[in-house]
Amino acid sequence: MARAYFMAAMNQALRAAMEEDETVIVMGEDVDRGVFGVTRGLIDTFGANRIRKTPISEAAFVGGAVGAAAAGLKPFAHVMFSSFFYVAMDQVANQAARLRYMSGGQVELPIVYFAGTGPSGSAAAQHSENPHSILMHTAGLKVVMPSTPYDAKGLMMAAIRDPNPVVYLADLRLSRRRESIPEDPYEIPLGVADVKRQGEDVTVVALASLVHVAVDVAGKLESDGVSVEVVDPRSLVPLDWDTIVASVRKTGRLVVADPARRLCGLAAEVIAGVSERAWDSLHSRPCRVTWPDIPVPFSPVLEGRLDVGADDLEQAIRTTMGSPVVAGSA
Amino acid sequence: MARAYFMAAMNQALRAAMEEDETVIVMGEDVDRGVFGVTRGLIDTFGANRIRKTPISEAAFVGGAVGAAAAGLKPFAHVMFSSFFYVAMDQVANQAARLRYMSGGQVELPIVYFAGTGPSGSAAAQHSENPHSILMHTAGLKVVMPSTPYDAKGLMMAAIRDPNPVVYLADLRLSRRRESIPEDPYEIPLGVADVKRQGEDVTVVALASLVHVAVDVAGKLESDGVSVEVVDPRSLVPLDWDTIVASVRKTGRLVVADPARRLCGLAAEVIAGVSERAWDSLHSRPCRVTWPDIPVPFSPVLEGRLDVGADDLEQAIRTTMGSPVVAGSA
Amino acid sequence: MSPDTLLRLYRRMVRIRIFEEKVQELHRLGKLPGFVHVYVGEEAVAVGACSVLRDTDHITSTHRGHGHCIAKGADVAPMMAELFGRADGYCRGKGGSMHIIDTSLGILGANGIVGGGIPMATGSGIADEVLGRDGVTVCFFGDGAANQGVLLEALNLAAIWKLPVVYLCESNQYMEFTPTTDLTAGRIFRRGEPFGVASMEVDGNDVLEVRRVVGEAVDRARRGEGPTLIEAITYRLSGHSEGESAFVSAYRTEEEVDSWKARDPITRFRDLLQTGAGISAARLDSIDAEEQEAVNEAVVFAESSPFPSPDEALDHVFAPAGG
Amino acid sequence: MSPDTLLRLYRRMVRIRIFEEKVQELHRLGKLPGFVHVYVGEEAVAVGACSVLRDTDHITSTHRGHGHCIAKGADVAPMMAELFGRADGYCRGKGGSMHIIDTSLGILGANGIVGGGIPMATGSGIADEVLGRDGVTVCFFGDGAANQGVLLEALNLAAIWKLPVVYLCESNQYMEFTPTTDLTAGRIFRRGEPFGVASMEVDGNDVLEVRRVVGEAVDRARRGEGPTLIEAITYRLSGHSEGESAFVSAYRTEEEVDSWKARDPITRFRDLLQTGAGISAARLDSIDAEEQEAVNEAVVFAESSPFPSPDEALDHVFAPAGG
Ligand SMILES: Cc1ncc(C[n+]2csc(CCOP(=O)(O)OP(=O)(O)O)c2C)c(N)n1
Ligand SMILES: Cc1ncc(C[n+]2csc(CCOP(=O)(O)OP(=O)(O)O)c2C)c(N)n1
Ligand SMILES: [Mg+2]
Ligand SMILES: [Mg+2]
Repeated sequence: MARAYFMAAMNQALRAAMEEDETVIVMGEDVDRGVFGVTRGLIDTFGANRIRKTPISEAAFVGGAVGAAAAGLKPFAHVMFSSFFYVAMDQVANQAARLRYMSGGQVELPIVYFAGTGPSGSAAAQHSENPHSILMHTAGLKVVMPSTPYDAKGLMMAAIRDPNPVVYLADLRLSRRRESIPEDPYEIPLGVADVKRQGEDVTVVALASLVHVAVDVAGKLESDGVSVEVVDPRSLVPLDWDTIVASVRKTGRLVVADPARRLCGLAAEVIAGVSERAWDSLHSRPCRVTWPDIPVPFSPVLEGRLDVGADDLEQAIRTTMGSPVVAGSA
Repeated sequence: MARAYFMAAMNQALRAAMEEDETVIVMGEDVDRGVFGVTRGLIDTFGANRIRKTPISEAAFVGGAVGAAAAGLKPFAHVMFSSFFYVAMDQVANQAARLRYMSGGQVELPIVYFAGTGPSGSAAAQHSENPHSILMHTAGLKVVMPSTPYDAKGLMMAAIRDPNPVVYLADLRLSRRRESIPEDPYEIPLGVADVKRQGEDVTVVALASLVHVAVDVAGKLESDGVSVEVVDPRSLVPLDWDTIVASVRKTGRLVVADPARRLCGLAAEVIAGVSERAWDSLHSRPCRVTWPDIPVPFSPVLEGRLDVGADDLEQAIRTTMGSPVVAGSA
Repeated sequence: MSPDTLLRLYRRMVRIRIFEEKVQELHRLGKLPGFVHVYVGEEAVAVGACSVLRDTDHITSTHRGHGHCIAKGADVAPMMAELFGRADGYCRGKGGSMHIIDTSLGILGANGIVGGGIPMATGSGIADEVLGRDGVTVCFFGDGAANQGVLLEALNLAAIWKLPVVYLCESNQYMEFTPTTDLTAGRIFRRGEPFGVASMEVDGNDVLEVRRVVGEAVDRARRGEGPTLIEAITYRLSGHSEGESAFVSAYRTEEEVDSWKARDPITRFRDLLQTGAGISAARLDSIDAEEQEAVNEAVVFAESSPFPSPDEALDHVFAPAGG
Repeated sequence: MSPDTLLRLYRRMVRIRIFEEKVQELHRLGKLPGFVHVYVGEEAVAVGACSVLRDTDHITSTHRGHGHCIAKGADVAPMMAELFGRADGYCRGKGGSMHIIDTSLGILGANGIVGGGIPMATGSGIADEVLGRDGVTVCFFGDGAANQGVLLEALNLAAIWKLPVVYLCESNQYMEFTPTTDLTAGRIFRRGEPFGVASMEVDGNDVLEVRRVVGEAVDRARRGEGPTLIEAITYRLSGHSEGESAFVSAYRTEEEVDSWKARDPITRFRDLLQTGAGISAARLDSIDAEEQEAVNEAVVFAESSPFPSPDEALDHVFAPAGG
């Protein structure tokens, strides 16, 4: 065990995966240095043939990963900021996410599309997207978004070994998180949620950096006698409905905390999906705490207004707990 | 009043808008002929300066529309199939949807992005998307998706006159729909849903071609004593929550029929949004009928499996009606 | 060139032509679902190019992909079954005309997105390069696709990494219903020059010329000397898509079509085989008949193949992990 | 050229330099949120180019946009306030360094997406063309952006429609931490040639040369003779973004930086003004002082401006209909 930062944990997994499998390569802009640190130092070990610095041509290397995967490589494509997925969206949504299906299962596309994601402090509208809901809706892409260095390493290993395109989103708000993790490689399977805190009264499904906000709020509410269970889905496709639903069946209440816009977002999905699967156990109105439906603004004050804060979450939990409004009571 | 096909109704509105406002121009591939008929014939009246056939360069003309709008035009950009939005997604999501906001409100971007959308009969995975949920999640784009020639014409007028980027999606399954509509131009404001059929027992929120499926199913269920109200949102951004919620408050039951994939789709949003706004009036579990989370397949048999059919909808309505499972009853 | 080689080229071109004409007939009969774009008149491009490729080499194709697939060795029976949307189709009915794929033959797929295959071909070249294989990828794309920005990105990437990729533009004079030159600045093949990519044009209706020019490019690529951009000048003798006359009025003159019919690549090659290589008409006729027979059988195969079961729609989204 | 014009050019360049050096200082002090990319060393490009534009002409800019905005006439006070995220900023704090916009001056926006402004500039040219105005748009983009496919699409569209757009590539030798030539095939300005777009390079550290070459391009554009691609050779004297040394080790030699410092566009022009145009050092010093004063005042203005109220985050997503 040794302490590792969030991005360094992913770096460890990527390094291990490159050691175990010669067909794993890295492509992206400035990946020798690595803007976020995930690819840093790899070029010294693996050389320029496997660590490929690309021009600023997202469509070419994101789409190139599809052809490379179909022809025998396991590309790790470093898209940098997740806003840049839009620049190569055809290659992600029409090609990577479709080729296996359209071929009737002939081809495997073991690709990892990695990007730092979300607001990171006044990076403004074109560097702060959280596009996970859009990518979930696309079909054909697995989507991962971890909350801790430990999970980040294990999920990265699984993402690289997976025979499908996996979008791996690293919440930039977690960059400074650090914890002890095993030095040897390990894998956390995609599609398995993690209960980050046990509780009895209300389930909070929280994503990425909001997991920690949720755990903090849970701690605070404990003293008020509210027992909060925090479920971290970790991967969004596949989504671990079993764990989420089991938690809601236990608590009877649901709050979803998603660092993303509201309309057609993950939070809506979790509420709709739980309604379908566990309607009879919902003892009060499920709530979502999300961004408003606006682009991400620049000024710290405005970005703060967009962010989901501890207060927002606490408020939502209290609402859910406080007035046990029963469906159909009107 | 004269009978008009779905696409011809839009053509009428576009023509009227071009007559009333010289700054309205059309750009897109083969827009002199017009693959779907929406732009057909306009070149004879308005000439090649205003009806601009573009090369196959979606990023250039979709992004070009942003610059053109900022510099004084009202571009109608004909994106052809909605799958092609992905090819120009940076220009849609990072530019068109952001520029006004990032400028602090300095600029208006009166753009219509038009595309035929959805499965049209074995067009397969790259010509059959229904990306409305993705575009709803983007923020900064209005989104319209009508179900009748009458609505199509009125909404097109509103979309062109709107000072914002409006994505106008024409469900290709409606191409052969025809009805009598006023010959003079008229406007249907964006953000106003239409109750396509009154009912008492259950609200079906249905979109585009599924509106007609819903009305048919409602007719059938009438004889079984089930009274179905069909709400057609018509525009998705802004979404007319008032009308939707009023209907659910009346009926106490909700089914959402969305011709699109499930995860993070419009149907999830409507269920989550209604839960938030009218939880106390929901007398049974809300249901959604959607595509499964798969790319659109080619073979008619497989495409039929994907489609939301009358049977699926009827089944969902009966489930919602049949077993009045109350939330929290477990 | 050996008579065998010549006849193989001829056979492939004929196979494409007969396949496409059958497809047109079936489409008229309402038997084929979805969009169908045929390759009639352009056979020399695909056949000439693929004739210098190995099974382990790759191609990427377009919405007008039947010819490329047949040229690269695809079997007309599962192709036809795919067009019919049947379970025995190449893609089990999931892909259809615009998405025929046979990875075992290096066919990375027809593609419904104009320009969609360009990055993919580049990536296939990356795989060859990284793995130290001497494979080559031929990227077919249309003259219309030459206005998609991915071309610039691919040319640059292929140039700096010396990728073994041949970018082969099929200048068939049209993009849908618009003459390409109306909306295309300059000559397409010159677009490779600023990148230092070997760039040239070739008569796309002359199968031997295509074979020669692509052959040289493929050899260069195999030797590690990098990419080439080739513009093959040809003509789409049929419409953009089958059934288009129902919704578009005429957009080209009969004279124009006739002038290209006079340069039909198959007729031309047939004449050459008879006059230049002394191959008898009877020999060629028997090839025609064999290919006609094969295509007819493909239709029987296709029509007797079952539709996939509806729930197969749910398969093949993801490959099983650890598979 | 009149002394007034020369001094106007000088003043603008100095304004940019002083603004940027202040920004660097403020960034070091931790006063500026977000990413900041400064234009130090490249002033001659923006100033030379914008000096031939009218207020009604348009520009599109990049993530490194301060220089373009100042050159096109933007006021340093609301610029600085925007960098501070304040209510009196150009964008009311919504945009920040990468998104400064002043539509009243034809500044269609800095842009955080590399290459993002290229289609936009092309569209602005379409507006001039359709409306029959004699406006011109200058599209600034980096040498790194020249590898984005939108460049091909724009060059083609501008060529066929003879759009009044000048595509002005700032070849500052780097894209982030990588020398551009490492990953860029051939010379960028040649990329216009296949499209028949007038294409040339210019010494980007010589403001008069830039003014002359861009001036000719702008005149051609105004006369309806279509687009031009110009590659201005210059150098980014500072890092890619402020604070980068915290996470990247050195990626260029001191000698390299020094060799370009010796060609500093402002020093060079100042020398020329003194020796060639007989303008006194005192006169130039007083301009420097005035600009320093203006920038200092801009900081005071910015720091005394309030933050927007949090709920303003919800404004300006949509323009009110019928407005
Ligand atoms: C991204 C994209 N834009 C537009 C289309 C619609 N479309 C299909 S084929 C075609 C013309 C293609 O022309 P070209 O590349 O020359 O190929 P050809 O049909 O001549 O073989 C167009 C515009 C598409 N399929 N994909
Ligand atoms: C689409 C996109 N890809 C990558 C980036 C990250 N990025 C920001 S600036 C930059 C380098 C740009 O180089 P160049 O165009 O030469 O401009 P310069 O910084 O030299 O002015 C990169 C890669 C981005 N902002 N947008
Ligand atoms: Mg063509
Ligand atoms: Mg640069």
